[in-house]
Amino acid sequence: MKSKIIITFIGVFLGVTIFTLVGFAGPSTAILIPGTIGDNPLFQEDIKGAKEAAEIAGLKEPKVVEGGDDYASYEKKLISLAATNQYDILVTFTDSMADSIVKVANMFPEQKFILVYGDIHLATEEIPPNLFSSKFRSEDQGYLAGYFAGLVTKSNLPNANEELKIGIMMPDIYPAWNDILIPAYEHGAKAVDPNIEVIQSVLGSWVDVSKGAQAAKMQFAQGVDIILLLTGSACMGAVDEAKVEGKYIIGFNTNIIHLEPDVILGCVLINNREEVKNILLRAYKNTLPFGTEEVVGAKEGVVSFTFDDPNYKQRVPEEIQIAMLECYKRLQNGEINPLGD
Amino acid sequence: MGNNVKSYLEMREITKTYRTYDHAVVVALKGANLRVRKGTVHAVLGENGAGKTTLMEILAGVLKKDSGTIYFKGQKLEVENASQAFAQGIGMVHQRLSLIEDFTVAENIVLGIEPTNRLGIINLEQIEKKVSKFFQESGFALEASGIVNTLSIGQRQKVEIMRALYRGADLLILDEPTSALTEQEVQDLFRLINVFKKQGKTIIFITHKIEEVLDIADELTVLRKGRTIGEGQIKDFSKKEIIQMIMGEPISLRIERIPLRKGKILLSVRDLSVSSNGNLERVKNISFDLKEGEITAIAGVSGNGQKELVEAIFGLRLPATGKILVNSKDITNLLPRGRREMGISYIPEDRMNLGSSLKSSLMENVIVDKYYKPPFSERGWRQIDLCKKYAEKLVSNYNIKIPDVDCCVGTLSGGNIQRVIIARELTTDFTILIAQEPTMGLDLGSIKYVYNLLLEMRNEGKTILLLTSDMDEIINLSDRILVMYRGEIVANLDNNLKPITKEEIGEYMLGIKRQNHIELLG
Amino acid sequence: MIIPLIDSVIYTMLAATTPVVLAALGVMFTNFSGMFNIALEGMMLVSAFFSVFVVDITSNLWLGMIAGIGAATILGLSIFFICHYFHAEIFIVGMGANLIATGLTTFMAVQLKGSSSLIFENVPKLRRIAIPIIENIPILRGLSGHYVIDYLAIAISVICYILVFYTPYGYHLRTIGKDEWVAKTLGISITKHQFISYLWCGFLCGLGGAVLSLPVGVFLGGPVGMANGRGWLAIAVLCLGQENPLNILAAALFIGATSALSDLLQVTTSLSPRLLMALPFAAALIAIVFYMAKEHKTSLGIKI
Amino acid sequence: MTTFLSSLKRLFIAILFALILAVVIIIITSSEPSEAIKVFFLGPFSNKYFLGNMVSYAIPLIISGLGASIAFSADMWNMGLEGQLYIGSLCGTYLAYQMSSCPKTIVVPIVLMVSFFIGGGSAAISSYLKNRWKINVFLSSLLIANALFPFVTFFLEGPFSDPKAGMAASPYFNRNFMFSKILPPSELHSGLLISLGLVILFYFIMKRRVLGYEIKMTGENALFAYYGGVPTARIEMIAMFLSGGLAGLAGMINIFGSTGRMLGYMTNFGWNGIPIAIIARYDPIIVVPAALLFSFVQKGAEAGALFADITPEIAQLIQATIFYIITAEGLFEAIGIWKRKSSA
Repeated sequence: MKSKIIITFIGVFLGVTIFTLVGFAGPSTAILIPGTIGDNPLFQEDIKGAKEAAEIAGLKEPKVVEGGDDYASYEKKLISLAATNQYDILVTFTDSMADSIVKVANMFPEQKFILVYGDIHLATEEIPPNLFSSKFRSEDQGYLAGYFAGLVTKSNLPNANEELKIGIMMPDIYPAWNDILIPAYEHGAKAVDPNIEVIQSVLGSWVDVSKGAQAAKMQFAQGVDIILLLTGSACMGAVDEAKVEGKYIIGFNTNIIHLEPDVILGCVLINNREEVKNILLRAYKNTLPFGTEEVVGAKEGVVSFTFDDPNYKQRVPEEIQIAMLECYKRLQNGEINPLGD
Repeated sequence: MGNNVKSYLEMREITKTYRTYDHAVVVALKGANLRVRKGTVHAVLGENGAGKTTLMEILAGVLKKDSGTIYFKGQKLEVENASQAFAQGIGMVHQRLSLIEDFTVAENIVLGIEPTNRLGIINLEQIEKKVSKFFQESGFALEASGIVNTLSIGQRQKVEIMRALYRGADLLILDEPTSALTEQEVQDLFRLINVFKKQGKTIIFITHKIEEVLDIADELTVLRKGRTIGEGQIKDFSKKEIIQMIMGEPISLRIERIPLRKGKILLSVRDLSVSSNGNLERVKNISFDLKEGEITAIAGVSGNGQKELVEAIFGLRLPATGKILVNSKDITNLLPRGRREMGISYIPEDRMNLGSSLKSSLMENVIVDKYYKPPFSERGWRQIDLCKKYAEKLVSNYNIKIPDVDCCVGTLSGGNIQRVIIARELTTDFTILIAQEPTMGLDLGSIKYVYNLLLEMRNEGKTILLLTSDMDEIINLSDRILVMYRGEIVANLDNNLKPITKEEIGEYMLGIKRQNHIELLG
Repeated sequence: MIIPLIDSVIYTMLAATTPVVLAALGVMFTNFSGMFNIALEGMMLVSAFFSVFVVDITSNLWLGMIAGIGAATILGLSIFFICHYFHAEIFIVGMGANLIATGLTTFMAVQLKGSSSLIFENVPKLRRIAIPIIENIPILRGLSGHYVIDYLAIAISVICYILVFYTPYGYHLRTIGKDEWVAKTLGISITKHQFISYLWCGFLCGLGGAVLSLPVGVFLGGPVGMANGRGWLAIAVLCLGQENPLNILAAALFIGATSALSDLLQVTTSLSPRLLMALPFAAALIAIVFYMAKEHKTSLGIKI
Repeated sequence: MTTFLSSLKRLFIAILFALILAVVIIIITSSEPSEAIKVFFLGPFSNKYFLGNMVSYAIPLIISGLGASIAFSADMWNMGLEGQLYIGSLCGTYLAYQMSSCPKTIVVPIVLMVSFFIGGGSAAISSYLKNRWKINVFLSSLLIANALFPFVTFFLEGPFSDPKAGMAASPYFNRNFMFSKILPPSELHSGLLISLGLVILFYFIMKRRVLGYEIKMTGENALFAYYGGVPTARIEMIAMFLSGGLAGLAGMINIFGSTGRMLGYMTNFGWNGIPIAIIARYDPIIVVPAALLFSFVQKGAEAGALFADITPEIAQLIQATIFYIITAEGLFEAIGIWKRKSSA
């Protein structure tokens, strides 16, 4: 009897202690950025999201490791992070990490891994049980941007010209952009008018701003009146050029309208901050289904557009705003296949 | 301070040390003194390396002295650079002419003190006018707008003298002005010097040729190994005494040369033409043969194609047309290695850049022509110990002063570097030797040694092609003299039939005389 | 359709020329003085960093430009002093300076803002200046609407030409370039001219760096850097232009034209954009081969 | 021998400077300097994994450092090592991919040979241009390399890309071809033996073989060497070829050793070979510690980024500063660390 009480007591004590210890120490998180934070506002948002999640859960601030420019080192860094056993959850991003994270997840079955906006199926058919992957439907982004560009180039906006040409500019060539984003952009534009032509420029540098300006100049001379700028600070040169030439820009991933409200008409957004926050919070609550993949896009509200931006509301003609909302709804309802049929 | 100085110029206890490549210290001047009276022609004499040029370059502000004092016109003279020396009235004409070849005469004359308009812009026409006027006033005929590289050496030298005068030189320093000139040009120069003297200018004249001193100078100072050995009026000294002062000990340069029976042809040059970088034809259609047991000298004012000719023979320069044959085999397209294997050996004039590698050790320097042959290497493996022994043998045979054979050649003095080159070039199986200024920078004992060595080689049946600016060397050593003028051979003189005089060679060198085709065949 | 294209090709060509010609003129001065500076890339980079950084602090473009020039000059002078006082080989020091410029700017950017890329939002930016009349003439229009530094670059080329060929300074500089011995015997101080040439190089590369960052108000670090090979192209330009500033300008315009062409072909043809990126470098190499084959000019005054 | 010792001293000074500089920068930038310093210095040695990775990172650096040394010894400023590494690796990887069904013992040597020859060939172009038209090797190798980068990347993005990679990268070749690991779980692979073998080989070539003498003489005074009978044009060609070849090998050995495919972005192994060669004063043996030093700084900074608050940029800054300081030879003389031998 006595012993039972003692055992129960000890059991409760241990349980409470363990619970408090776990609760106190909590799961710790490390984030590996495959690249440099500065080049990519997306990563900055990701980190903010992760920090918010930790704050809400009352945990230590996540450790952020910048991968730098040596692509070959990311995998080793991920292994190092896993090998330390200091972190419960390792988060990393993009398609380029898919292969590595699967490999490392298999190496360290006790460690939990999360891949955000990367297509895990590039690496494996069978997702390791300690890995959760969240993929963004970048085709939704591309389609929205393309539809908007199409509407603008056909509109009566003061700087929209007669020619049915829209542009897209990227700092470098990426398979994910080439295979998904650009075709979706084209589809979006062609949904407005099948005669719209898409012109693309690649800068070949993430940092050469003047190159961005010069490439934009060439596009405008070709008759392009609106350019979608993919990530990369080098593209900032194009904003400046568009301002001088009196043309339009569509921002990508983050809302940059405030930089040049006259020029940047709209931005296709990715609410990755919320998404990262949600994923991590679920992970902290042990509700994240590890071993599976989630695909999020317009439907989940992760991909959206700057519908609420005051500058957008003020400067973009109402009929375009309405058409965009309509398009967004149809995307959410799955009525549109952004990549065509 | 300067009150007790009576001379126009007085240099006291000047010392100067150089740091050569690899930071070795070379003492050039160890307390040299010089006193010059106004309105005289003062000769500064000494062997090569005695410190004459260093002393004068210190005076002209080109070099900085380590210690010592200079009084000039009764004032203590401190010059930081050459333009300050010019401002004080000291102008120097260097042995190596300091003219920019692409610039015009006028541009060269005003270089450093270019007159400008208020905006700081140079008006070239105005300068040319000004320079022309100055030339006319000085009684000097030269086109101010001519480009310097079209001028002869003598003319270039005059341009430099004019520059010194244009900049207001009262004291004119001439550093070995006669070394590249012909007899006739030398006489011309001496006339000019006399004119300056009459104008009240003071001239310091550096030379190692005693005859010239006796001809023109009033006073002399003799330097030896960085010290002033003697000074005084020319008339107080006999020629023999002067030589003794210069050399330290009397050595006769007379050498016995017995004419040999001519052997077979070893090297023949056929219709050779060589162009230099600027597409200028430096050597025009030259043909000659070199025979066994013969020393052939090529005489000529420098810049008349001798350099290009030997470079073409040795393969450092590609000929435009023509052939070079060794033992009737065509070597025109061979690399220097191939030519060395055919028995050609070459002592070049430029011993610092071409004749040796200053960064490399002595051992590496002396095996450069044979490193790939056994026993210096076996099946591609270098035999380093053997190479070292070989180098040590050369060091002792040729009396090269070096701590050990792994030392950099750059740490050696000029004379020692020349010994390294001679040692390498003569310790090999050659039949043809091209010797360019072989005794430049050597002391008298070594010169004699080299002369004997060359004659010994000749007597062994080798052929030697000698290029030197020392006319005495040519006349003493050579069996045959070829004179080059503007890229052509204008004379083929046999020194064994009757002794040739300097004046005779000089006439050919200046292009005053020219042999006909039959004479040229010899 | 064609005319706006020509306009923008001309415009882009001029814009791409500016940093290259400025750097090439800078290295021309150092080449004359016998201390060939290869750290152009590094000098442009530090200027790009410090100019935009100071503009962010002071909100004054001119101060920013001066800061950029100052930073480039300090780097240049450090090269000069290391070579002059410590007998280092200029070439190796130049490579070191390039590395340190990349390292330092990236490191400082990260320390200051936590990111290797500095994007300043509310900084004044260099404005474009339209030339009246010309801005309305087709084809010539490309000459208008550049930044003040672009116009300065053309003016500086002409000034350098006058400086090199019609002033005592230029004569002295060319004398040193052709024969240091002559300069020495005439009392032309070589060290002084080397020092001045490094000031020039700092000034010109500083301007060249400022034109990369000031118009957009960003500095982007990283291993390649904003200069993105322009410093190396400048050396190629010097090789083509030799010692004449106007020839250098012409050569830089040629390189600028290939860069503009590469951008143009990207948007008008289906050629691989990646391969087109090789165009300026390949064109520079081919031009040098043709030039050297034709002229048989001796190569640059560097002993390499 | 004396030059060897002075090169060693020079390296020692470099290490000293690196350490002092690292401490200073960390103290300035870190919020927990003592922890950061500990991680920076001891991190790379803390366990087998990090130690192995540090040595593994040094392998391509050793080889490209050797490549730079051999070209610089002949006074050929090969600035295109990165490009040669690139093109050599691309061709090697392609071949390894195509030969996936062949046995490893055949594939590895053939692939390494091909990388060597392609890398060497692209370097030899520069020496040809120099001999033919006196075009600066420094300039031409740099321009060729810069033109090669996009060319190679083009293949990795298009014709020879792995669509699953999510970036410019070649497909993996047969995993069996990979070098065996020496110190699992670290990256360290048997390519280390190859690199050390190459060091010894090139030590003998440079110090004992006729070719080494020829390269050295060509570098110290090419005109003199030519006059003396060294076929300098051929030697320059050979030196450039070996240099580019080693760069190609460096890339390919790294691929065989750690990545298993070619990644389309700069690794900087070629570029870093240049300062390594200069710090080592072109001495093949000293290239090894110099490369280890570079690798240590790199990995120390990475460890610092993982376990403390050091930013990875610190590595680049320290490496650059070491190199910058080492360039000022006279500095050491001024502070009397090493004396030059002088003899009158």
